[in-house]
Amino acid sequence: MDDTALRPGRSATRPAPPAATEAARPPTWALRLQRRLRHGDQTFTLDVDLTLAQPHMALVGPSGAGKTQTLKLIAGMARPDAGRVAIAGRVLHDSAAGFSLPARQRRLGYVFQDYALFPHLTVRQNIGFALRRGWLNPGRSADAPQVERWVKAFHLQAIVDHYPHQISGGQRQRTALARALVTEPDALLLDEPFAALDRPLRQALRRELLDLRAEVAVPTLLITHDDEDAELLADAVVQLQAGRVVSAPEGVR
Amino acid sequence: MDDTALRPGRSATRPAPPAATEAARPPTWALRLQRRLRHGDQTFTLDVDLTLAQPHMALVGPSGAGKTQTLKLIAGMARPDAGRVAIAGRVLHDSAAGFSLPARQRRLGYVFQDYALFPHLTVRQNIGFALRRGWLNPGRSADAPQVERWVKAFHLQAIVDHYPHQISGGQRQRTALARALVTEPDALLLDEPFAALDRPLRQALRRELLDLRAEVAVPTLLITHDDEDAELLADAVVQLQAGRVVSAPEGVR
Amino acid sequence: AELTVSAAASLNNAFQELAPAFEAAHPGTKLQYNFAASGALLQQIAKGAPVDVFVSADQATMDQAQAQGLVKREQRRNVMSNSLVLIVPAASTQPPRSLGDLAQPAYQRVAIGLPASVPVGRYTQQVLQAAGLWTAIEPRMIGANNVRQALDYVARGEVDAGFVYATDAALVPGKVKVALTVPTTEPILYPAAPMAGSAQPELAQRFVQWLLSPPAQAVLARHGFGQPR
Amino acid sequence: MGSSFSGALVPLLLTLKVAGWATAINLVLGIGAGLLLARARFPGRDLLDAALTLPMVMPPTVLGYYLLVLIGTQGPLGGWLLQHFGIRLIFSWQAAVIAAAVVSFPLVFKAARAAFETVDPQLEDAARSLGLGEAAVFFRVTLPLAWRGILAGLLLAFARALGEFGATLMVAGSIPGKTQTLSIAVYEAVQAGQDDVANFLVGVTSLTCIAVLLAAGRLAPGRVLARG
Amino acid sequence: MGSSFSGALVPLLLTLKVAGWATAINLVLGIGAGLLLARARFPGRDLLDAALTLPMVMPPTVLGYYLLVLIGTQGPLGGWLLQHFGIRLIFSWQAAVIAAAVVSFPLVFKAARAAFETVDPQLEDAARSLGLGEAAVFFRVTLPLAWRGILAGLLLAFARALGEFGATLMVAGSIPGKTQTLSIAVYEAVQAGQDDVANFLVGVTSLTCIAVLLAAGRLAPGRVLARG
Ligand SMILES: Nc1ncnc2c1ncn2[C@@H]1O[C@H](COP(=O)(O)OP(=O)(O)OP(=O)(O)O)[C@@H](O)[C@H]1O
Ligand SMILES: Nc1ncnc2c1ncn2[C@@H]1O[C@H](COP(=O)(O)OP(=O)(O)OP(=O)(O)O)[C@@H](O)[C@H]1O
Ligand code: MOO
Ligand SMILES: [Mg+2]
Ligand SMILES: [Mg+2]
Repeated sequence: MDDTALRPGRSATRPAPPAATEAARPPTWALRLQRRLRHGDQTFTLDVDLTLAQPHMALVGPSGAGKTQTLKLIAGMARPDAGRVAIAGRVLHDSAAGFSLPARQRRLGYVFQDYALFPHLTVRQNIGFALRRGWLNPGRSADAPQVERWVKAFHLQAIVDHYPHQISGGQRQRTALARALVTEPDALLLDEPFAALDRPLRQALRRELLDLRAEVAVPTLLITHDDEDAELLADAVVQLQAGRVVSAPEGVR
Repeated sequence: MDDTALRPGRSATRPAPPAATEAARPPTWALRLQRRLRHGDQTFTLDVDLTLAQPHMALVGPSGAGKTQTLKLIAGMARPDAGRVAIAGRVLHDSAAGFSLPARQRRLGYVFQDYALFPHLTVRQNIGFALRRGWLNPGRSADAPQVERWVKAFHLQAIVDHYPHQISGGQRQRTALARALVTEPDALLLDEPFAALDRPLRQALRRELLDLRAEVAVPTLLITHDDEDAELLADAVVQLQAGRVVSAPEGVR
Repeated sequence: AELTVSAAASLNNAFQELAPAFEAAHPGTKLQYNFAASGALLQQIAKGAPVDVFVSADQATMDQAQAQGLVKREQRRNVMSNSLVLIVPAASTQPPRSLGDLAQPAYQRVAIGLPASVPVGRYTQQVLQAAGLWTAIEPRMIGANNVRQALDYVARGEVDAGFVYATDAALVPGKVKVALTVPTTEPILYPAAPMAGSAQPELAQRFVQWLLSPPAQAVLARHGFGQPR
Repeated sequence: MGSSFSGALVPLLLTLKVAGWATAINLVLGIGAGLLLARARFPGRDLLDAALTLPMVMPPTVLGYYLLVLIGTQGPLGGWLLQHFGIRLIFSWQAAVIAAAVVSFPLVFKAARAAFETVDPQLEDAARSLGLGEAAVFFRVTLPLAWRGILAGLLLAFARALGEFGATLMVAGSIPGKTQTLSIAVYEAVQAGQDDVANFLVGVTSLTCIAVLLAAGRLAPGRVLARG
Repeated sequence: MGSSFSGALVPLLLTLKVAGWATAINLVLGIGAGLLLARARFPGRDLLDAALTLPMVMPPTVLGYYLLVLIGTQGPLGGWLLQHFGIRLIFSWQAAVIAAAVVSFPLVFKAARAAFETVDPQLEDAARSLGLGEAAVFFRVTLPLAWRGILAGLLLAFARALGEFGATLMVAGSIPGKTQTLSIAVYEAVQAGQDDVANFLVGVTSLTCIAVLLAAGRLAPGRVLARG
C-alpha cells in the first residue's frame, strides 16, 4: 500500500474524496474494530463492524457499551487488536496491511468526554493550540481570526483569559468543541459534546454545528444520550451494546 | 451562638428537625451567598438569596451562571464573602456570626460535576471511602452491605475492581453518586448527576433516587439541564443567571 | 577498656598493624582508631570528642591543641619522623636531579599539597622558598587536598612531578619513582600526646610511650617512618 | 581492614542502620516541611524554601564542622544534652545519623513539595465532604497521590545517606565497628592506597544501593493517573 | 586567601560558571533520561534506573578518583580526547563541570522521571490528535506540565553543584583563579582553622545560592492543576 497516496495534501475542495479512494463511492464510515481490555479476571471485548454511507452518525448505547473506546480507536489513541478504519475512503488504519496512520495525521477533530483541556493554557490558548505550528504554544494574547470566530460562536468572550480550572463545566465543554473545530478537520468525533449544556445553549451549539456542516461537508460521529441530538444531527443512529453493534439502520431513523 | 447546639448528633428519625432549629418550621433551603471571583480584569459576582420550603430543589440556568459555585459554597468548599447557609434549620455557615462548619461536619452528599473520584482507589474503595474511619483507606476487597447495595442498584458489579481511569464516563458518574449516597447524608447536592447517562440508565437512577427519598426524607439540590430531571425529582425549580436568582417559583412548576 | 586514638590519616596502615601488639601487651585493652586529617581531628577534639590520644602529622596542629589546653603538654612526645620526597611517574625517563630542575619546561605540572591546609604542602613551600624556587614553581602547582591525591596524580602520570612523604611513595612502588629526598628546613616529626580530658590518663600515657618502644618502632620503620630525633 | 566480605559486613550493617534512620527521619521532617511550603501561604515562604535547601549547597565537611559546633559537648545542643541527660552525641552512630539526615534533608523536602503541589485540591475537598478530618484527608488522599514523587526523593536521600562521609566523618569520627560507615571505609582505603579494598567496598556499596532501590521500586503504586 | 569580598569574587564567578554549566548539561541529560525511563518499557529498566542513581551513593572523592581514571590523559576518554583533538580535560574548569554534572545528575533525572509519570497521557493524545508531532507534544504539553517537578530537581542539582568539591577537587585540581571554586576555598579555610574566612565564604555561598533559588522560583508556573 502506498503510504504517500494515503496522505493527500489538505485539499481545498473538502467534500471531494481524497486521492486514493476505495471504490467509486466509498462509504463515509467503514469500521472494523476488535479490542480486548483486560483488568484482573474481567475482560471487556469490543467488536464493532459497521459500514455506513451516511455522513452523520450518532453512536448511542448504555454506559460502558464501548462508545468512547470506539472513538479512541478511530482517532488512533489506542490500537485495535485487529481491524480497519476508513473514513470517506481514506484509510486510517489497516491491521491486515500493517498500516496505521499516527493520530496526528488523521486530521480528525476529537472532543473528549472529559474535555482534556490543557490545564496550563488559557481558553484562548487552548482553542488556538493547533493553529500554532512548531514547539511553542500560542501566546496568551495571540489572536487568530479562526479563534475569534469560535469564541464568538460559543459565547466564550468573557472567559478567554481564564484557565480551565477557573471555568464552569459547560464552558469547558464549549472550549473543547472550539479547539477541535478550529483545525477544520476531515471528520468530527464528538463524545457527548453537549452533555453539560443547558437547553438554550445546546440548541445554539447544534445550530452552529449544522451551519458548519452546511459550509464544509464534514462527516460527524456523535456519541450522545440525547434523542434530540441524534435526531437533529445524525442521518443514522448506531446502537452499541456490550461492545457490539446491535442496531444500525440504513437511512434516517 | 452555641457551637454544640448547632451540631446535633446524627438523629435516628431523619425527617425530624435537628435540635437547634430556627423557627417552628424552618425552610429546607435558606441560602444567602455573596462571592466575587476575580480573574485579571474580569469579575464574576455571585449573589444568591433564596428561601425555599420545598425539600427538593432543581437549580437550572445557563452555563457559567454560578450553579456549581453555589453548590461549593453550600458544601463549605469555598467561603462566601458574606452570607448564611441553613438547611432544614441547621445552620452551616453564618458570616455575620463568624460561624462556619468545616466541610466534613456538614454531612452533605456531594456529587461533583467532574466526579472527583479518587484515582488511586478502585470503584469499590471509592464507594466505601466514607465508611472507613481512621487514617487508612478501605482494602481493595473490603466489603460492606451499604457498598453492595449501591453497587447493585447502579449496576457497577462488573467494574468494582477497576480504577477510575479504566471505566467509562457513565460508570464514573454512577460511582460518584454511590460514593455520596453511602454516607446517608442530611442533604444531597448533585451537580448534573445524570449528564453522562443514556436514557434507560437515567430513568433507573432517578427511580433509585426517588426510592431513597421515600425511605429517608433527604432534601436534594439538583443541578440539571434536563427538564425531565427537574420535573420528576424537584418540587421547585430555581433559575440562576449571571450569578443571581432570576426565578424561584413557590410550589411545583 | 577501650582506648580511642585519633591519628593522622597518613598513619592508617602502620597503626592498624600496631594494634595487635599493643593489645597483646596490655590485656583487656582495645584500641579504637579514628583517622582523619590532622586539622579535622583537632576540631573534633576541641568540640568534645571523647579521645584519649592524639597523634598529629605536624607540629603546628599539636601546638594549637596544646595552646587550647587540650593535651598534656608534659607528656607530649615526638614518636616518629618522615621525609619529604620528590617523585615522578614510573615511566618518566629523565627525573630531576635537583630541585632547580623543576624550573625547566619539562615540568609543567607539579602536584603539591595545598600549603594552607595540608602539612606536606607547608613543608614543600618552606623548602622551595628557602631554595628561591617558589615563585617559579607556584604557577605550575596543581593543588592537592591531601598527600594521597598528590600521589595519585603522579602515579597516574597526570602531573610531571609531585611532593609527598617517603611513606606515601612506598605505597605504590611500581608506579612512582623517588627522584630526590628533599631535606626540610624543619624536621618532619609526628607528635603524640595523651588528652587532658582522657578518662584513662594512665593507659593513654602508656600508649604514647609504647610507640617509642623497639617493637613499635620496628613496625613503623617497615612502613617507611624514621626514628624521632 | 579485611578485604574479605566479612570485613565489609560490619560497616555495611552500620551504614544501613545510619542511612535507614536518616531516611526515616527525613520521611517525617521532609514531608512535613514539603507540605507546609506547598500549602501554607506566609511572608518569607520562598526564603524559607531556599534556606532549607542550604544543606545541599554546603560542602559536607563544612556542614560537618557546623554540626560539630552545634552538637559538640561545648555546643548549644550538645552541651544541653550532656548536661541534662548525660548524652554525648559526638563520635556516636547517632551523630552519623544526624549528619546523614541533615545532608539529605533537602532531597526529600523538595521532592515532597513539588509532589504535593500537583495534587488536585478538589480531591481533598471531596474527601472532606465525605466526613474526613484533615489528618485522614492527608493520609488517605494527599499522601497516596503525592507518594510517587516523594518516594523518588526518599530514594535519592537514602542513596545520598549511604554515600555521605564528609559531614559524618566530622561528627561521628571513623571508629571501626562503631562509626565507620562503608563510605568512610572506602575513603580511608583510597587514602591508604588500598585500591583493591576500595574497589571491593565500592562494589558492596553499589550493590547494596541497587538492591535497596529495586526493592523500594515495589513500593511505588502502579502509575496513578492525575484525573479520576 | 583574602577575606575581603574581592578575594571571594574570583572563586565565586568560577563557581557560578561551573554550577551553571553542570546544571545546563543536566537539564538536557537528566530530562532525557527521566523521559526515557518514564515512558519506554524495556527489560532492565529498573536496573538502569538504579544504576543511574549511583553517582549519588558514591563518596564524591571516590567518584572523583574514578573520573580521574576516566578523563585523565592516561584514561580511555581523556586519552582519546588528547590524541584526536589535543584537548586536555584534566585540571581545567571543564573537568570541574564534568565532576559537578556527574555528581548532581541523579537529582535531575529522578525528579524528571517522577514528574513525567504524573502527566496525564490523555492530554498528550489530545495534542497529537490536534496534529502535533512528538517533539511538539513534548515541548508544548508534557514539559510544561512536568516542569514544576523538574525545576525542583534542577534547583537541587544547582545547589549540589555549588557545594560539590570532593570530586571536583580530584579532577580539576585546586589551581587558584583557575579551578579553585568557592567550596574548595571554604574547605581549605576550615582545614586551616581560619574560621572567620570560612564563615565569610560560607556566607557568600549561601547568599548566592539563596539568590539563585529565589530567582529560579520565578520560573515556576503558577500552580498548574492536574485536571483540565
Ligand atoms: N483501561 C481499561 N481496562 C479495563 N477495562 C476498561 C479500560 N478502559 C475501559 N474499560 C471498560 O471498557 C468498557 C467500555 O468503556 P467506554 O468508555 O467505551 O464506555 P462508553 O460506551 O463510552 O460508556 P459511557 O456512556 O458511560 O461513557 C467499560 O465497561 C469499561 O469499564
Ligand atoms: N477560580 C475562578 N476564577 C475566576 N472565575 C471563576 C473561577 N471559577 C469559576 N469562575 C467563573 O464563575 C462563573 C460561574 O461558574 P460555575 O462553575 O458556577 O458555573 P455553572 O453555573 O456551574 O455552569 P455549568 O453549567 O457550565 O457547569 C463562570 O463564569 C466561571 O468562569
Ligand atoms: O596526615 Mo595528614 O594530617 O592527612 O596530612
Ligand atoms: Mg464514554
Ligand atoms: Mg457547573
